[in-house]
Amino acid sequence: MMTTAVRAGRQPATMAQALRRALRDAMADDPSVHVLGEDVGTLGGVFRITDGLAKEFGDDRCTDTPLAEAGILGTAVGMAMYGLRPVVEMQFDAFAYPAFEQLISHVSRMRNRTRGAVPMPVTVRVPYGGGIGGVEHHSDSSEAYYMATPGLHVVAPATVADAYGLLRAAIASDDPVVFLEPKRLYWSKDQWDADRPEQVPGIGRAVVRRPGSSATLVTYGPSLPVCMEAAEAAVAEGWDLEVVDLRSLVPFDEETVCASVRRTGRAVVVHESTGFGGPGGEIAARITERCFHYLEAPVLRVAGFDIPYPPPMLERHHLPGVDRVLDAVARLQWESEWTETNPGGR
Amino acid sequence: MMTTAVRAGRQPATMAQALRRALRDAMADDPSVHVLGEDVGTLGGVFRITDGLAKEFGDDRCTDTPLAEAGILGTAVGMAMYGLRPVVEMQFDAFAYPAFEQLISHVSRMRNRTRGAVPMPVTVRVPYGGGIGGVEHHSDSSEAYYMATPGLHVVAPATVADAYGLLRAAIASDDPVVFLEPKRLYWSKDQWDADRPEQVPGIGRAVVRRPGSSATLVTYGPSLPVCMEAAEAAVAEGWDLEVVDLRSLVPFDEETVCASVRRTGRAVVVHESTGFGGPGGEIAARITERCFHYLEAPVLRVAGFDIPYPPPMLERHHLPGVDRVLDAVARLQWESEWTETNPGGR
Amino acid sequence: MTVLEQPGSYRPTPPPAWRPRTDPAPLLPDAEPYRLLGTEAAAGLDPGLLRRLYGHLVRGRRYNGQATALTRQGRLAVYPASTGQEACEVAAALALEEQDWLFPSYRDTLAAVVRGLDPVRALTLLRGDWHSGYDPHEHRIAPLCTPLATQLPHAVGLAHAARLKGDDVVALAMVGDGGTSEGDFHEALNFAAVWQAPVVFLVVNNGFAISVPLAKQTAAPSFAHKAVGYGMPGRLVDGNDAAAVHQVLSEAVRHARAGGGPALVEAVTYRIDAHTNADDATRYRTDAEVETWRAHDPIDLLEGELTRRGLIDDDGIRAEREAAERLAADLRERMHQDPVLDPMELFDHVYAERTAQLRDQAEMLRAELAAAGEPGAEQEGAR
Amino acid sequence: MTVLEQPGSYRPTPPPAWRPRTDPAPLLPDAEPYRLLGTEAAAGLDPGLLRRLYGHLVRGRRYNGQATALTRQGRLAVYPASTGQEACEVAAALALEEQDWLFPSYRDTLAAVVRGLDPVRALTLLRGDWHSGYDPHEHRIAPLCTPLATQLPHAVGLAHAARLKGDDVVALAMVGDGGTSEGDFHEALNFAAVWQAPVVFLVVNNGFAISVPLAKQTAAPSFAHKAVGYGMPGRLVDGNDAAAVHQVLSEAVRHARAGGGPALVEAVTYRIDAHTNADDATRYRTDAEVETWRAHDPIDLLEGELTRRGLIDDDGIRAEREAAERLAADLRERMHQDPVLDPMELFDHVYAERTAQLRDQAEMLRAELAAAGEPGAEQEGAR
Ligand SMILES: Cc1ncc(C[n+]2csc(CCOP(=O)(O)OP(=O)(O)O)c2C)c(N)n1
Ligand SMILES: Cc1ncc(C[n+]2csc(CCOP(=O)(O)OP(=O)(O)O)c2C)c(N)n1
Ligand SMILES: [Mg+2]
Ligand SMILES: [Mg+2]
Repeated sequence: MMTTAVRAGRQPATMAQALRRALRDAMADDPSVHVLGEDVGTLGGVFRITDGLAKEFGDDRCTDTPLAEAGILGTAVGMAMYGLRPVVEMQFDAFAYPAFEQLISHVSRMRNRTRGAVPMPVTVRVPYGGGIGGVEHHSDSSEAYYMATPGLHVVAPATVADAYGLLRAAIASDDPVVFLEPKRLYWSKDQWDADRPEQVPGIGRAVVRRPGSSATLVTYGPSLPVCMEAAEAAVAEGWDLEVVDLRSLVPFDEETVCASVRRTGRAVVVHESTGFGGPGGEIAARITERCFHYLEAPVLRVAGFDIPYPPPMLERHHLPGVDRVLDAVARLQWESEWTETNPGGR
Repeated sequence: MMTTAVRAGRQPATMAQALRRALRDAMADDPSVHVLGEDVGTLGGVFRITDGLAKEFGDDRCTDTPLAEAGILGTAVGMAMYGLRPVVEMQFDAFAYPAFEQLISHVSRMRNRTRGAVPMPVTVRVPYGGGIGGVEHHSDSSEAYYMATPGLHVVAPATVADAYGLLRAAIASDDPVVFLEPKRLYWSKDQWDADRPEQVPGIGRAVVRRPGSSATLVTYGPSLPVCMEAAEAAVAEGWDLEVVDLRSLVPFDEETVCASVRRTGRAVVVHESTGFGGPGGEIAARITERCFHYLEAPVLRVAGFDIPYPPPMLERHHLPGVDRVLDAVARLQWESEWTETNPGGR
Repeated sequence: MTVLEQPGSYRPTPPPAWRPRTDPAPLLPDAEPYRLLGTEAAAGLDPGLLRRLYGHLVRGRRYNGQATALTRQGRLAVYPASTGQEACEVAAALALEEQDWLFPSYRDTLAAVVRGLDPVRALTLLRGDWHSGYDPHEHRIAPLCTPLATQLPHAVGLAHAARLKGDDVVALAMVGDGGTSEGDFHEALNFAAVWQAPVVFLVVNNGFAISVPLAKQTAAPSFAHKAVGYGMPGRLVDGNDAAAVHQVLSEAVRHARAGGGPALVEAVTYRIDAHTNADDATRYRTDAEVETWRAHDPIDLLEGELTRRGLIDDDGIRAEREAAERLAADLRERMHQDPVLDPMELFDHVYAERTAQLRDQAEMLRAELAAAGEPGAEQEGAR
Repeated sequence: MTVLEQPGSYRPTPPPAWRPRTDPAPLLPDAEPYRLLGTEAAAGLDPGLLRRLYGHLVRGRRYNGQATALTRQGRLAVYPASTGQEACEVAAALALEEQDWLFPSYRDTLAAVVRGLDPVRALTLLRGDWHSGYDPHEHRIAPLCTPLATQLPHAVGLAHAARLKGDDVVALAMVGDGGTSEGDFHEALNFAAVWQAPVVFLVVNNGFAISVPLAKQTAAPSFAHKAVGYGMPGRLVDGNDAAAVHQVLSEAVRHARAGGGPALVEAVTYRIDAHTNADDATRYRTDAEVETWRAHDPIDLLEGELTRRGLIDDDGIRAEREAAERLAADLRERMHQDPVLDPMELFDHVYAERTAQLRDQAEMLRAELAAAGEPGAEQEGAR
């Protein structure tokens, strides 16, 4: 069982291991936590995140369901009504779509509908994003749909420690959480002590991953490593970039983001999801509303193209990479250009 | 039959009448146009938009389907594959959610998947928005979901003439169009000649509904009348507001919007959908990216609250009204405040 | 296409994974809807039960009438009456024990009221006051559900959860003939059967989904015939025969409670009123059809049985009608009081805690209300 | 819960709208899967057909093996083999006429190939080259469908459209045992039955949905028993008996073509390989189980029949195997050629015309490609 592969003390651990450990610990701590989904039992999930849970806690706590996403989420609603804390696995991002009606019309609204009498402590785990060479429907980024649905929390960890801490927080939350797991970070490693997981300050708090002064990169999930790499590469260009990891899209931590942008005066929002109508619009608009007079340049966005996710052989052209981030930073109207492009000034 | 109630010459006509006429004319002109949905036949739809079509064209052209939205849209996909032009009616905005998988995974992607070999000339008519005293699930505004889905066109008429022209254009389009019909404008009237409908310049062109110089209100669908009223009221405050009606969210007419904002230097985006993650984020971010150095103030948004649509008795508090629009305009940092709120200048 | 059973010399082994998983025969419904009233079997029925059913039917009919009247007076945004279908509503509520759960559709306010919910609170949604006017846990009644068939998986999940906890709880979920066409109906029944969850699905087949008649909704011999396809028993019952519906549902509930798994019951009835007050039923059906069903009215059927067996007399009937009038008067009166709504509550239940964004928005609304001198503004400070 | 038929003195009129809509009996499948090979009925089968089926089975098996091998060589992103299920794949393709349509799931490349699609193009999706590698209209094969069961309503819509146009077209749609649990399965069957659309639904029941066995997927006696709940015939067939599957499907196709409406066929088979090359089947099933199914191999069954009846000899068998090797060699060779992809095409098929935004994005990518000296940049000017 891979869970036990994480030994004592700080060791290299993958995000997948941390997620598995979070599920295990949550189930051990609270008998009302139930895992359900397609292939989560015997197989341990196609990404093996639920590996060993059925063995340790039994089929009733970690259940292979029939193959029907609306049914999975819909029954989870009923289980939550009866006081359980269902953790639902959607096998891939795009296969959550059949469950949208249950998600929008019930999971996100049941608390509001019943004036708080029926909360929905449901966690919906969604392996999301691309970069894994997956064929069609296996690489979607659908966070924009979730963000646009009041009543849902939307979380996307980017580090091993956050994967553990945020998943524990999501399961403990009395509100429904869409928990986006960046597929291509599943096997990324960090030094991590499984027995003393770092404290993560709950859902809704962004974090500055790299302090900097020239401009702020605002990002989350699978794009964090890209931004960190870009920030390192930018040093050679003379830019000292700050990187903010949102960690949760809802609640959105305006304070941390705006504090950073007010300091740097420039910002680029980076994500993998399509640009048009994607999460970056909200983020950029919000930063602009709050920080307008601190901005030296418009908040730019680096995102996936406005196209259906491409086939594996072309995905590298679609995914925002270090170069595109640096190109955007270069377009942030640094001193020399400023006067050129805006001759009349303001 | 209400269709014939629209007599020759310019007469007061409702948006509902214009929509019905558009369907009728499209069906008469092109035998491959088929209407399908719940109660669209004998009853003529719960809003009577399809009234008379089954009688005139037969049950096979205007079909009462079983009650299953994914089934309706999914069979429409198959019909389109065989060369028909299905026009699907979703009974209310929220009842389109069961069809999301078909919409996202197939309707929006079939052309791309097949390298253009299988286009999807499907029109999905969605009575949308609130303000009609509807109980839960009858007043949603879900355009953000559609906007975030590449491959779909997203259209929302705000006038009687546009309702006709844009619906004709939607049905004629070889691409799928989500056609958002503002429920509370169904019975709004305009002078309109059913036999000589004004030409509407296809999908993807915004229009300036009211020229002005002080600031631009960017809006669409049910919020257009609100903005027009606000613009009139603003005259008393000494503001001469320009009102841009987007008409389609996808394709987005950047040119018209940005030309206006560059002229006025200030903008407020107004819509009924929730603010956070809603359409306004994209619009505001895009305007800012393109017009930053022309902006005297951040682009502001006036939107529904970030809550599930409220019960009828409270909806007036939720819906963006004239006062909120004017309040936002007032916050656009007019001369006097400018120096106050931004003492250091830039 | 018949199976030819003629073993040859090297007849292949049968596919090893193949075994008929369940015997289909007992899962299939009878060809005709089950009836009790007017049959000799009715003689064995508990008179007390029949009287209770009757009282509820009479009050239920009056309730439907009064609620419809309230829509005309603008006191209700909309009302989907169950007039003519009261036997299903009443029997569904009475078939359950105290600890069980009812999952009603938007048409089933009456079932909720019969189960004990205050009639005024049951109408909260339809009044436009708040989305649901009651705490579902109080009477174990899920919120009246508008998106069709979506309540069915909830019932399955709840019943399954209760079973896992070892609790003695059965869930009964109601859905219309139209609702059976939705994918959620299918998924719910399948989950219930695979999990052997203690759920009873009641299809209230009233012949129409708004304007769409049965023949455009299904080509099946009956909805009850769907059950075999999930591996659960399907039963067909005359939905206007309150005694029969009650008996069939009670048996299904008992069966589920005993660990026998889910069942599907189709009750054949008719919607006497329009879909809602906003609907014009003359567009899609004839008065003559309505009349044939009036001749098979659930109240008349039961009243006939009671009268014939001397279980009720004119006084008894009058007493029930008077009770119904009192209920209606009370409803009328209480519904004429304007509900007091606090607009600031709009921000209170979106999440357990308001987000920063919702706090800002609440502050804006509070300021607007204060400026307009409207209520809501003053309470807000205390939050 | 039996229907008691004891008319009393005032027996209520039956609910007028109630009439058993269809006779359920002929819609129900037999208890055992239908078989032909090894039975005396097989003697009546056309030798030519049996030889054709056999050739396809042998080539199909080799095709599955070769494609799986290509995944190991990094030439295919993933391959869901139909090894062991070839009888279903082959029979589905051969049961259709030229003008008919096939709606395959992601596992059914073989059916598409048997229907005439170039094997390399059939693998385009799985190779990661483009989402679909063929024009569906060319061979009337819908794109291989990944989201489970979503292709079923497409088949219904297409068949319905063709019927409305008066065209002689039947659609055959394939779905797995797991896929039957999805709401789209239910909605598609219901639409097909209500519209009497000429569609044949083939459930390829291979015992598993990835790791999930049948018992966790359904409690039904069989999937074929679902048919009665929609009002269409349900048939159960041994999915490893190519002759039986072909006969049952052909009859269903004929029936649909003649205006008899849709049918549901369940073929009982087994997935010999793992779910895909990426799957580890030892985690959820035993080798012993696989072995029992190997003993019921579709190729062996048909080869036995052919041999026994003297319709093939060792030379004939060798010839088929050689043809299969040639196919494999050709596939191997052509798949080792790198496909030429134009990244600029990413913007070409999102809409009939690029939007302004897509033009900007294309321009950006073109500039990037030009800067990197990558192909794609130069063509763009011409667009
Ligand atoms: C998912 C969904 N689609 C559409 C509707 C709109 N709608 C409300 S009631 C109704 C008809 C329901 O018919 P049926 O299930 O037979 O119930 P009945 O009204 O007869 O009680 C429809 C189409 C809805 N509420 N939910
Ligand atoms: C809607 C949807 N949910 C989940 C998946 C992921 N998935 C791919 S194949 C598969 C199992 C399918 O089993 P079955 O239908 O029996 O077909 P088989 O693989 O056995 O041919 C799953 C869960 C999917 N493709 N689509
Ligand atoms: Mg009904
Ligand atoms: Mg399978």
